[in-house]
Amino acid sequence: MAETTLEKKTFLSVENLLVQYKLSGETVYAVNNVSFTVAKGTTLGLVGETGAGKTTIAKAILRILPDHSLKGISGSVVFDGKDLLKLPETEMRSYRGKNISMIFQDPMTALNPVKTVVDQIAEGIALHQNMNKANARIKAIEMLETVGISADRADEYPHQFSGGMKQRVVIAIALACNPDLLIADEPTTALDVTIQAQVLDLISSLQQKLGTSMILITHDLGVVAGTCDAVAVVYAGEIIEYGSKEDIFDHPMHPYTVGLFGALPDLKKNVNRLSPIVGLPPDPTVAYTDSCPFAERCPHVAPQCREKKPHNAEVSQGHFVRCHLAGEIAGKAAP
Amino acid sequence: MIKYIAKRLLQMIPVLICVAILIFTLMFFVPGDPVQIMLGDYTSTPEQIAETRARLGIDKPYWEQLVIYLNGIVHLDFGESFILGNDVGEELLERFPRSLTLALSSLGFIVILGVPLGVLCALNAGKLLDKILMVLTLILNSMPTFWLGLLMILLFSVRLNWLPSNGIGGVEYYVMPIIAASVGSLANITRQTRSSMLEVIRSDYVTTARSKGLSERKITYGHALPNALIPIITICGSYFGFMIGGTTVIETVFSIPGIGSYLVNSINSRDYPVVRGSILFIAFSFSVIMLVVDLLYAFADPRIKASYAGNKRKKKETAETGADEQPAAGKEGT
Amino acid sequence: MFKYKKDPTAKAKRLSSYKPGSFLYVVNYVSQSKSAMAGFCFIALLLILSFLTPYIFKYGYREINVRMQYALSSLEHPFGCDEVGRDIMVRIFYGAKYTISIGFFSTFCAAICGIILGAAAGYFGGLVDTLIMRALDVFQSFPTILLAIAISAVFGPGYWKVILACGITGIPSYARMMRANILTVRGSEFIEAAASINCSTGRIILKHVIPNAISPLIVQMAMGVASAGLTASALSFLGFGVVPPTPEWGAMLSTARAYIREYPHMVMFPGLFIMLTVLSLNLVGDAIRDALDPKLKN
Amino acid sequence: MRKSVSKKIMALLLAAMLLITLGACGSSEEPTEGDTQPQETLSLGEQNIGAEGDAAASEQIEYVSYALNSASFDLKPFSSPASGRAQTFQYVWPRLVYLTSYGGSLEEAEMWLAKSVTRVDDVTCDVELYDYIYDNKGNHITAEDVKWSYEMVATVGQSVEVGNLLKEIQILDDYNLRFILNSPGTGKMETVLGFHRMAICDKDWYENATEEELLSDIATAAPYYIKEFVSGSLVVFEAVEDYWQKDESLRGISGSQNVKTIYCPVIAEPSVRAISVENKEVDFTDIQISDLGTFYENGAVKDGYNMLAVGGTTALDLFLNMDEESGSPVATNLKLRQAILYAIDAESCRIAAGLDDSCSWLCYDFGTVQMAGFNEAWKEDYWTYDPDKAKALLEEAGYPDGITLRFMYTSNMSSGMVAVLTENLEAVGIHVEVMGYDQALYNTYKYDSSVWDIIIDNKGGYSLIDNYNNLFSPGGYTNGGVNFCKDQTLYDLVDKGMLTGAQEDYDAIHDRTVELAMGRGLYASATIYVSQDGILDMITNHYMYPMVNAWTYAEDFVSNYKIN
Repeated sequence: MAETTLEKKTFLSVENLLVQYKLSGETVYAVNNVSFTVAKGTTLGLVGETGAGKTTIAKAILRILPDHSLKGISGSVVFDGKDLLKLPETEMRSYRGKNISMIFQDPMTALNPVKTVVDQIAEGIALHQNMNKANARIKAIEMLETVGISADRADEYPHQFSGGMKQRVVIAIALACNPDLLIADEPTTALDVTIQAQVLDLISSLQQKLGTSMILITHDLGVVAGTCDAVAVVYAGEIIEYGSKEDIFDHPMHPYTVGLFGALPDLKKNVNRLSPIVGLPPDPTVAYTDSCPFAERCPHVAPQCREKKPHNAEVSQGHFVRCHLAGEIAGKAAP
Repeated sequence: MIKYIAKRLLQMIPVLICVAILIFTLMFFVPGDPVQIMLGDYTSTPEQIAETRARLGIDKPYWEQLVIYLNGIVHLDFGESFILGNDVGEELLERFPRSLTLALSSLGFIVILGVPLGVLCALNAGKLLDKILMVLTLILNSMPTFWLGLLMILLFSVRLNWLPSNGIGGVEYYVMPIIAASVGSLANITRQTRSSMLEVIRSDYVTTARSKGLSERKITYGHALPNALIPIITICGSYFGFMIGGTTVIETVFSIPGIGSYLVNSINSRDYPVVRGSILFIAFSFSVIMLVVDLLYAFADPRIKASYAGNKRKKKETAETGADEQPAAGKEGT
Repeated sequence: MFKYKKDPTAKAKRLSSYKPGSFLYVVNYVSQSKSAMAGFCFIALLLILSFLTPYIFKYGYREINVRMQYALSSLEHPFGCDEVGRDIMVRIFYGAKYTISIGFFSTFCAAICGIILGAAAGYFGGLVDTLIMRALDVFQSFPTILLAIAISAVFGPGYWKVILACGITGIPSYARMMRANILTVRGSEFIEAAASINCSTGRIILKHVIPNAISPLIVQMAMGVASAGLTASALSFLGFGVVPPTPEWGAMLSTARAYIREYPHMVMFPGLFIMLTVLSLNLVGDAIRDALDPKLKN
Repeated sequence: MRKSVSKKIMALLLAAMLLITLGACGSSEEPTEGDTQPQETLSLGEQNIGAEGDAAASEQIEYVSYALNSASFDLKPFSSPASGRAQTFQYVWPRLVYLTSYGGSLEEAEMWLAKSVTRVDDVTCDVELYDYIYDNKGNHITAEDVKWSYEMVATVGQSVEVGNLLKEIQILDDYNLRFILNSPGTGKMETVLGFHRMAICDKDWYENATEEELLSDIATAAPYYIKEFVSGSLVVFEAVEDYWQKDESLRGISGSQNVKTIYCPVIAEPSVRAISVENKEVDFTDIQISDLGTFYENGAVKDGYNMLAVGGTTALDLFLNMDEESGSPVATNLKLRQAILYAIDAESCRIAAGLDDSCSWLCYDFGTVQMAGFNEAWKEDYWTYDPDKAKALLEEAGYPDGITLRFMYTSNMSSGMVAVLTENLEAVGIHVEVMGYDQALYNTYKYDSSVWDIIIDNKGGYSLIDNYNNLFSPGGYTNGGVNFCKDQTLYDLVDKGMLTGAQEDYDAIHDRTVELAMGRGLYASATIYVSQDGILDMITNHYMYPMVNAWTYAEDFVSNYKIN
């Protein structure tokens, strides 16, 4: 990965992260040496189809991958100068919740049904800010209020809250100890549109207030446009295009990114049929070590795409594309 | 909550009445005449038989006997045993603590041993330890109780001389019966804990807990186990109910005069009052246990407690959640 | 020379080709788990042997030879002889079909009645539900052994009566489980969907509700066969079981228990076979449960 | 590869586990080869005392423990006979006369409450009581109490045989009574005065005693009272301080108090009872034949134990249904009955029940060989096992291709014996529908001639004629004798036998039963008692129950029982 100017400001850099699962005898290549960096206070959007390995990347950073099905994990995740993958479990535990925390996709099941809402928040606070139970509870109630839940509902149970309210609680839990990095794994997918907008506003307002940098995982390009500074497009466990929001939205280079935008309904253009990307998502059990995973579905496929692994070319300042024909197709596909 | 308990207690009365009538009818139609057994082998003249039947009151028609019996139950008078002649109620009260100690301590034994074993299996599911524990508990579960009981007596009291072989008395008398009685059900508790734990371990809130940086132990026992409790409580409830009356085999092998052996002997000699009394006693303790189990559900799972709290609170909740939604805001994504 | 490399994933592929939960899927899955196969073969072997005993073994299961009383295991009699000189091995194999068939039949009829009762109680709810549930409470408050004794006392001992006794005592647990499953399934959308296209309630129960709630029941049945076997042997122990000379294992064990000190081999082999059979049934039950309940697979 | 390795380890572990359990319960020394030569005969009747014969203890020893085999019993003075109280009844309830030996007469008997007994004629007998009898609560026992006690035993105590025998009891004065029988007969007076289930107690005390007192706080004139009674688990007897019979010479066996306290724990499971003696938890108990090997080996009692084998009061008899109207093929077909009886091999039945010469005897009559009145001559030709003759008789009886008969017994009888019986009958072509009912069902169907064709039952009595009287006296049954037989000549013979007590009459009865081919006696088994070696002489009462209070104990006798 070429040195970039963001080096000194980055505080999280992931270097060729590799994650494989084993599923009844077969190996699943979930993440194939992904590398990216996140600058302090910025938001990186990870975009891609479901099953492309986005959540696995997030869980690998926080090292909460289910170990019974994990086959292998390698590479490095440098955070504040320390490689999290090499840390002993006890030390890693002090990072989780304090420096890095995570918001999950389905609020319905993300909260423990038998514990009160405030206890679930206070638990993290008491652990990391070594307060006694009483103070932790006060801090937790403050947190609840900041996410817009009235204090008198603190002692209620998750089943008494609607989907949107639950997601607010999850956010409260994640931001209770104002972490440096927040990983949001499709926080709004399970919510309907009106609630979705509120949750996103809440997250970004808290982000400004606490100065937390964020990795937002989503497959909804509208959400990315609204909140992210940099975008990484993930396909078959690899980052095939990486750049600032403007780079990706205004002049996407990789055929897959182009296809993604093609599949978006656009008010300006009166197109009667959207142009979906043909074919099926890649088979995760194939490693694609010496070919481009998008080859079968790529409209501009060339012979070398099937023989050689495309390297990561820097088409413009901070804008990388992993495609052999990165240069030529730029002109044609521009909107 | 109190209203719920009262409701359940009221519901128990018809159940017990049904049990009383059912057992009365069953014993009435079971062939085998108690007087013949009481008079034993010796030549008994018809008058003597008739006179004894009258004295015991079993010469009256079915309905009359049923009425006398039910009115006796209402006044908690279980009548006198045909064979022993002593008051059945007192006898049951004397024997109940022994069956209760046996049931309670063996329930304690299987919960204290079974649940952690189940959690252990769940945590390293699929590994060697899980397989060994599973097969081991399976073997224990497959052993017939009386065979196990006799083997234990031979091993521990005859060969090693550690424990007395039978009877009641200090703690050491109860060690073997408890192990023999509970080892069989250890497998059920372990397996049930394992499967409900496996289900819970994979759920999202456990991952949330892990993402909060809690230690594995705190996650397992703080978050996972409380959620896995419900099915375990069900198994304990039904096991405890079974133990009160069902330990006949253990009581015969270890000569512990509990309710089980008292019941089987009375069936053998068609001692109607004793059979009816013990069945009612067992049915009563079983219903109480079922009620306790339901209360434990509410204690373990707030969702169920909410349903008991009645509709009053429900209305309040739905009204509240509606008002809290802030009006939709935020710019429209491109 | 073309060497056919056994494709490790062939089995997994064949397995995933069936619809999870379907009969073929379960059969396929069970045949792949080694322990379940060991259990299954043990039981199959026992059953085959049980039917073939009159032809393969020299001694009949009833043949008495008082000279060979309590004979220890020897070449002639691998498991030794019982108190009347009958060959224990032949009796165990011949008796296998009794204990196992008692287990299967009683579980089967308990499950059928249990499912119907549970389904009705769960689906209709209200008065029907409380009535059936209270009736089940009444039934369940009887200790199993007692109900079995009362039934065999009323109808007298005998093979079918033991099945009836073990069967009836099994109904409450199946009914309760079925009702619990129905309650969870009843609320889900596909039932409302079926109701919306006005299927008759009977069809809904049979077609939609029961298939979905059946998998935990099948697991319970697999375990139930094992426990029914044990109940039958406990019944014989208390003297209410099968009438001699049928060599049901429980009866053999209860007559042999008097000789446990002097001739332990008479107690050992029946007890051992009860244990192994129940163990195999449980192993098969485990595999079935894993097959039907994917979450628990690995 | 890794998966199969774990499988192997598990298999090894499983096998090891089984070996331990197998090893644990195998008896310590190598079990003898399966030969079945009968062990040395254990001489029945007298005791088989262990080696050392040290001096007897001079004064009363502290306590002894005697494990009982049944749990459902109480020791109220008048209670139904079904409860298993016979074993300890004679410690706590006195009677007029103590019969010293089985079948013994009044003249040899030992006086208890009665001072003297004089026969007036063959139906009446005068009894004089001691005038200083007081129970442990100070109530004075008089003739009136004795008469009342007899009435209570016959009614509430349901001891019908006393009720049948006694015509009336006349009170002559405070300490003299006259007993008049319904009809003369040998042994009848012995049965009445020495009745083993008799309890004599004070009328006033009994009438206003509470349930609690009746059960565990009794007022008795016997040498022991009940110190503690835990129903179904433990009974404790304590010697009465100032026993009313001060004169040692008059106390005899029934009044002796050689031990201060007798602890009687209840251990229902037979093999566990044997274990508790071997395990030094109790001093004395009755064991089942199959546990004999633990205490008795090639002809001698192992050291550390004493052995007492008693028996012969009851025999296992087989009866055939003789009720013509019952429709049973057996009742109307003599040849069929003979075929059945010849088909049975009593010797292998006995062996199959785990018995042998050392602890049982074959029967050559409905009674046992020990019963008074048994004639050795009966042993020659008593249904000797002859399957061919049985087959021939079956054909003559009109069933060349076999017949199916209903065979009833109770489920606590030896299943080995039942198996041999059914095989013997099947071998000659008689198919058997086996009906093994529990005790209650069995007792009800026993008196119903439409239920069974062949039945086996334990029958017994005080003597041979007493046994015949029990079996065939018309008064005792509603439908003919024990097997519904209504043969008038047999009844007359039995009545004559009761009167004369002559051997020819007994022979005539025996021959009549053989001629009618109505059934046969199979065998009688002994009750075997085992005790620790501190006991020198084990006396039993006339019904062969141990009189623990009258035993002689060794000087250094120490009980194994741990009081808790």
